[in-house]
Amino acid sequence: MASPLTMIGEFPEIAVDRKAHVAINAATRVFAARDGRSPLHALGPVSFDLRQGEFFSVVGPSGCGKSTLLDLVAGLSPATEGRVVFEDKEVKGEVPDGVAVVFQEDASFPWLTVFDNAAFGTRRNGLPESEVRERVDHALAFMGLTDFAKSYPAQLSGGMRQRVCIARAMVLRPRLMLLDEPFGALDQQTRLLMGEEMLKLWRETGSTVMLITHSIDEAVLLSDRVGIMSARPGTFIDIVETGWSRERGSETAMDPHYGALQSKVWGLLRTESLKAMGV
Amino acid sequence: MASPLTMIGEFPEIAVDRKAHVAINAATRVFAARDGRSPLHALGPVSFDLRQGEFFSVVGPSGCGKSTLLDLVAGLSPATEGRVVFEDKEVKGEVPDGVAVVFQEDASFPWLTVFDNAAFGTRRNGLPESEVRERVDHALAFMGLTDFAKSYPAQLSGGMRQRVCIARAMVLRPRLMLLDEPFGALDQQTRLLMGEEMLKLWRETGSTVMLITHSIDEAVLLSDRVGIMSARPGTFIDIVETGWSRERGSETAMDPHYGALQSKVWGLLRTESLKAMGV
Amino acid sequence: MSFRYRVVLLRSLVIVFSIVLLEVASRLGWIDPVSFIPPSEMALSAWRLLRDGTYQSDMLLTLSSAAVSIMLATSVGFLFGLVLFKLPRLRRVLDPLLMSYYAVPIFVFYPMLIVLFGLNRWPLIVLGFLFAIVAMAVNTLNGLQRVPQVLMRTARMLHMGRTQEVLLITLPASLPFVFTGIKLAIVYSFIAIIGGEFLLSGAGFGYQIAFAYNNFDNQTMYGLMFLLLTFIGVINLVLHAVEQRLYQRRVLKELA
Amino acid sequence: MNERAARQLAGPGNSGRAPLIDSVLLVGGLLLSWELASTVLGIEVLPSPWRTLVQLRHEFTSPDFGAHLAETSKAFFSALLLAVVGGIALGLVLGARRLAGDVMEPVLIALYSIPKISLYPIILLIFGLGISAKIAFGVIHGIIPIVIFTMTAVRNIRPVYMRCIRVHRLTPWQGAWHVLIPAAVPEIVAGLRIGFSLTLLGTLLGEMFASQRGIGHLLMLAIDRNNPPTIMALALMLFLFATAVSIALLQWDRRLRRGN
Amino acid sequence: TNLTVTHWADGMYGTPFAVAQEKGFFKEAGIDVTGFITSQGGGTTVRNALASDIPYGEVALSAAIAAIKQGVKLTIVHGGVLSLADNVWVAKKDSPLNSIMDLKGKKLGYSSPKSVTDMVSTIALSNRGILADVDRKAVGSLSSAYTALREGAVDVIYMTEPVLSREAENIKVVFKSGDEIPKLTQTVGIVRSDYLKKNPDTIKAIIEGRRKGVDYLLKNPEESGDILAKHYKIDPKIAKLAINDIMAAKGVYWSPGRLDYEGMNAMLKGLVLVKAIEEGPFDWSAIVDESLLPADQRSK
Ligand SMILES: Nc1ncnc2c1ncn2[C@@H]1O[C@H](COP(=O)(O)OP(=O)(O)OP(=O)(O)O)[C@@H](O)[C@H]1O
Ligand SMILES: Nc1ncnc2c1ncn2[C@@H]1O[C@H](COP(=O)(O)OP(=O)(O)OP(=O)(O)O)[C@@H](O)[C@H]1O
Ligand SMILES: O=[N+]([O-])[O-]
Ligand SMILES: [Mg+2]
Ligand SMILES: [Mg+2]
Repeated sequence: MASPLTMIGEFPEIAVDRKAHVAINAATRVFAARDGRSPLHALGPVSFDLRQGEFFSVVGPSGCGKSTLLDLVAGLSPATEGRVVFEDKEVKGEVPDGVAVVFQEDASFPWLTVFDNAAFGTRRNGLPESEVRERVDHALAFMGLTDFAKSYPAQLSGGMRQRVCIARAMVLRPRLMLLDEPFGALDQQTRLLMGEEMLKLWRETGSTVMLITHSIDEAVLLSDRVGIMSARPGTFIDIVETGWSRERGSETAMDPHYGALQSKVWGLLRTESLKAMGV
Repeated sequence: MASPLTMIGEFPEIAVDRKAHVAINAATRVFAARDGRSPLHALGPVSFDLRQGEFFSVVGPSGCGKSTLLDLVAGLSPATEGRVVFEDKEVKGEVPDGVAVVFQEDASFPWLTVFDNAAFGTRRNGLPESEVRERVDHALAFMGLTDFAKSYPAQLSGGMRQRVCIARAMVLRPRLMLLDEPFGALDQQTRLLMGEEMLKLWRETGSTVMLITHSIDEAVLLSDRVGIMSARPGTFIDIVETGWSRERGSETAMDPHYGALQSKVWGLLRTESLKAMGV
Repeated sequence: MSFRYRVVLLRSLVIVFSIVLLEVASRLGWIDPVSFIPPSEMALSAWRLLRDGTYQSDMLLTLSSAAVSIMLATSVGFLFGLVLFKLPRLRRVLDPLLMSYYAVPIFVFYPMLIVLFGLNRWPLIVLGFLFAIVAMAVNTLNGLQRVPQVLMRTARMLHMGRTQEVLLITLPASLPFVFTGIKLAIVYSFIAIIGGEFLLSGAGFGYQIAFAYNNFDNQTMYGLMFLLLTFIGVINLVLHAVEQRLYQRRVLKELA
Repeated sequence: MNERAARQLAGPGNSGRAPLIDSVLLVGGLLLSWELASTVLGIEVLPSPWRTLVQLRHEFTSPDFGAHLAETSKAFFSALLLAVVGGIALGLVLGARRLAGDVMEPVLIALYSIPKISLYPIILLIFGLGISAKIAFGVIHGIIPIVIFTMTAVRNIRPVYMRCIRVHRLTPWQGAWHVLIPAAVPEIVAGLRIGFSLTLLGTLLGEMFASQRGIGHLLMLAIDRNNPPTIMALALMLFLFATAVSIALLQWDRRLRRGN
Repeated sequence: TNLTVTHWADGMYGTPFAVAQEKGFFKEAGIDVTGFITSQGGGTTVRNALASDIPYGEVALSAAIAAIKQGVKLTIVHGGVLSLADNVWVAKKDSPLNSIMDLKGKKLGYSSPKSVTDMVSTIALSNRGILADVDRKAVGSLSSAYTALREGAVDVIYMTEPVLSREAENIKVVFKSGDEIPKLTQTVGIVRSDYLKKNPDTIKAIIEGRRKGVDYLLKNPEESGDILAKHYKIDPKIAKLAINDIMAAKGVYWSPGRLDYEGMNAMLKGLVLVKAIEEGPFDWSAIVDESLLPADQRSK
């Protein structure tokens, strides 16, 4: 079902003005009771759209349900209530075609070379080998990994391994990229540089990107919009438009508007983080 | 030797205007050749002073020699050339009295309770038990750990364990605190909250603090001065004065000057980080 | 928490069920009654052996030999582990040997040990020692390798001396792994000593089992086996409990 | 918890490849101390390396050595096959079923710590006196470490790999073949290293007690006839064989870990 | 098929079997014997025998008695070795000991408690009235016993043929068990009872073949030595020496089949003496079947 939802949840001011690529409608996720523990309401209800081709970031305190949200959108776990629609089809039980996911943890396969890692997804799809080779070469070149095509992940640094995973996702030519803190393990400076790669990728492919991150800088610097989540059960407190042009980069950090945006996001997050920490 | 050095290295504009607590004079560190690898020039030459009672942060790309610098200052490893003077005595071969170090890695002792962890350093010093108890109780209260005095580190989160290590350092009543990325493992929001604790501690004790960090926010928000290091072998490219009042906190992040400072530091670091990444 | 209790409960059920199955199978004659006797009779026979004290001296002999060999193996094995830790080059070349070491039945060296140590308990004790020492060394090494470097740096920050550092930091930090070594040393010493008695010697627990087997004395044989299994089981339980305590503080988070 | 269980049985961590020169030095050192020990203790107590090699040659050329070796090989390789296949299968099941694994793990460790040789009479009573008893004895020595390592390997498969399987929409068979098995293999190989040695030990022990054929029987005869050269020659042969396999497995292990 | 013979390759009990196989006596009797199996320890050999294709064996009488006491269904079908001619007690070459009486205050090593060597030494020393004066120690198998002797841990140990002939140069015989205890049955032929019922002819053939072996052996000791050496893989000289030693001793060593109840009862008494079995009546007739023996070998 096409869903040009025009009103979203509690925030009428962030009404959708472009075609929705993914529509999340009053989705919640409750983990069933287990081992004598009571059921856990992890997320929602959340309603929002990912616009066609936008770069959307999600920030929020630890454990607020960000990864849970990503799982719902990816079809990796079902919504307890509500629904998720991707390209007019409801997402249910399996990952839809055209969606790629990069996880927070290093998901490169240590038994495959960088090349074979990147080719992994397409090889399974029965694409002709020449096409695979072409796509992989391009993705590796793009991620600055051409020289390492024959290396194994263990020979690379953490950041390079994440680039391998991004290349693997890229090779699938996804229309929607979901990234769960892909640079969580890196230091701030390296993260920002990796962020620039992401931007380049996004510009080049024109796909929709949803990035989950712990870093406010990263979110503000890279996104068209930043969604700020409350402590668990996570809902969006606000969704902030940055107004950057498509041609942004890490130099944008020197724009004075950057500092202001950062202060705003941090202000919104502060109370939630304190809540989440139980301080 | 008292060292009111008035000129520092390549940067005459950051001449010392207060009494130097630690004076580092043209210090370098070269790691000897080993296992067929050639010798590695990791640091320097570096010359700068830590002023009495200041909060000094060091930022720099990965592997540029920040930890090496801290080791020199702490007396944990010797300078290959040059010298380090702490309170008029040259630092050589051992950690001087009055210096406490908090490491990047979790250094809590898993076999001791939080209380015993905090008391560990003083117990070795032969302080009377009542004095130990008083100091530890105070440090734990200060770090918000009173309720966990009888817990073991395994029962705490990573952030809380780092607080235990800080409490252990605090109990020593050091005149110089050296902190090597104490919050490296935490997410950005939690880091900033922990940073506030550090500020409180610094204000209360009046000791000199040198903080090594990967996070530009943290450095800018917390410090009197931020030293920016080049790629390896690390030297200071610049030392930036923030001009914050002593009563700063994470609200400071909303000060517009904060964004500007951040942009400046990031600008200085950008090329160095790219170099270090080998991109 | 309830999960853990369920696991313990299920485990007990599995064990009890196996014993009951054996009992029923042998009572109903599914297993040849000349070769196998029901567990209840084994227990009864074990009890009689204990009460009559016939094999008391053999048991004491085995126990005392094991005790000596365990003490030797743990202390020397610890030192060996320490040496391996300090000399990474040695460690690298020895790596394949540390595994293949256990493929050769060391019992074959018994005759030479007799010549070396005389015809007494020492050859067996040395067998136990040789079988256990490598396990102890390997686990000591493993433990030492796991002591985080940062704890050593902390020691220096706190102006601790060499001895203080070893006693207050290295040892407690590596203890869970060193303990695993001690545990294996105990197990391996018993395996070698009882095995040696079984194959070669003229006295002790293992010898008496082999002797009973040779004399078609199933009652005694199964009684002795029952005693041995109970004994090893109890040792295991105690070691497991100690180990749990050692680990507990470090893994509470995983268990919670 | 499980990783610990596995590590208890494991050797030292993979500490990298030793340079050739070190290996040469080690072998030289071992030979030298052996030679010295043999001089000190007397050549009739501990034959020298040379004497041992000569004896080994002699053993190899004696007419029925081949038959004994074949018997042991048959028993050992059958046992190894059973221990490996059975151990991996059981380990996979226990690894995949968390509850079953938690229930059985301490039981397995307890079984591991029994002096199994004292139970050999039972094995004989069940399997009779043929080759099957030796095989069974080899299997019960070697299978437990393989089970424990495999179980640990499966449990330690990182959850993110499961998610990868779903993201790439692999069938269960594809998932197992392309992701789960390659992910678990290095740990399993570590288990094989110790499983191999213990299976050999078990088979030989089986032959030493109540058997008429095989290397174990020859060893027992040599013990009974107080024949140190034969003992040393056979022990050396076993040790060299086990070490060669151990080195090969270690190399395989390193290859699988890709310089990790 | 294989036959089970105790101490094949390291005891003299197997000589008739080696000769019979070599000379084709088994084939003549109608049974195809291809080899022999054995194992350490008497009980194990009995179990071996009972588990074989032909559940027959010449085994230690003591082990057969133990098995019967445990309810194992087996039948004794012929006598094996009837004397202790292969069993002697030796000291080091330079030892001052010359006779059993010299053992007073000395140390004697037997294999293990309740074993035949335990029993033989107990009976011999008791007969001489010096049991209390001799310090007896268990020293394990022959090799460790020999080591103990060389190391001086004991003064005298047991030794059996053919090792005795091999080591003749290095040791000195102090006394012979056969001189102290003239009649003691060491081995008998046994069969699993159910098998015996169904296949009496097979067993008859074995007994027949073995008997021919004994007869030939006694007539041709030289050639038999060569045959034994070939089967046991030992030096022919030693094998011949061993056979000659045994033939020189008093009494019958290899029985052509006849059972010697006197020697069997001596064994029974000895086992009670060393507490290997409980005291009590023992009915030979229930477990012995003489019907398979050649007529001239049956007891009257
Ligand atoms: N499979 C599950 N079963 C039960 N509870 C779960 C499960 N997965 C997650 N949770 C809980 O749901 C809550 C939200 O988890 P989630 O992983 O989505 O948080 P997050 O925002 O991604 O946190 P982080 O920033 O630390 O990655 C947490 O309290 C977590 O413990
Ligand atoms: N003991 C040592 N021997 C040889 N080289 C070393 C040693 N310690 C550090 N180095 C090297 O010296 C350089 C500087 O290391 P250092 O740890 O000081 O960097 P850093 O700035 O603290 O890095 P990070 O931000 O990753 O903590 C690195 O290239 C490192 O590999
Ligand atoms: O049980 N073992 O004899 O090794
Ligand atoms: Mg998450
Ligand atoms: Mg560092």
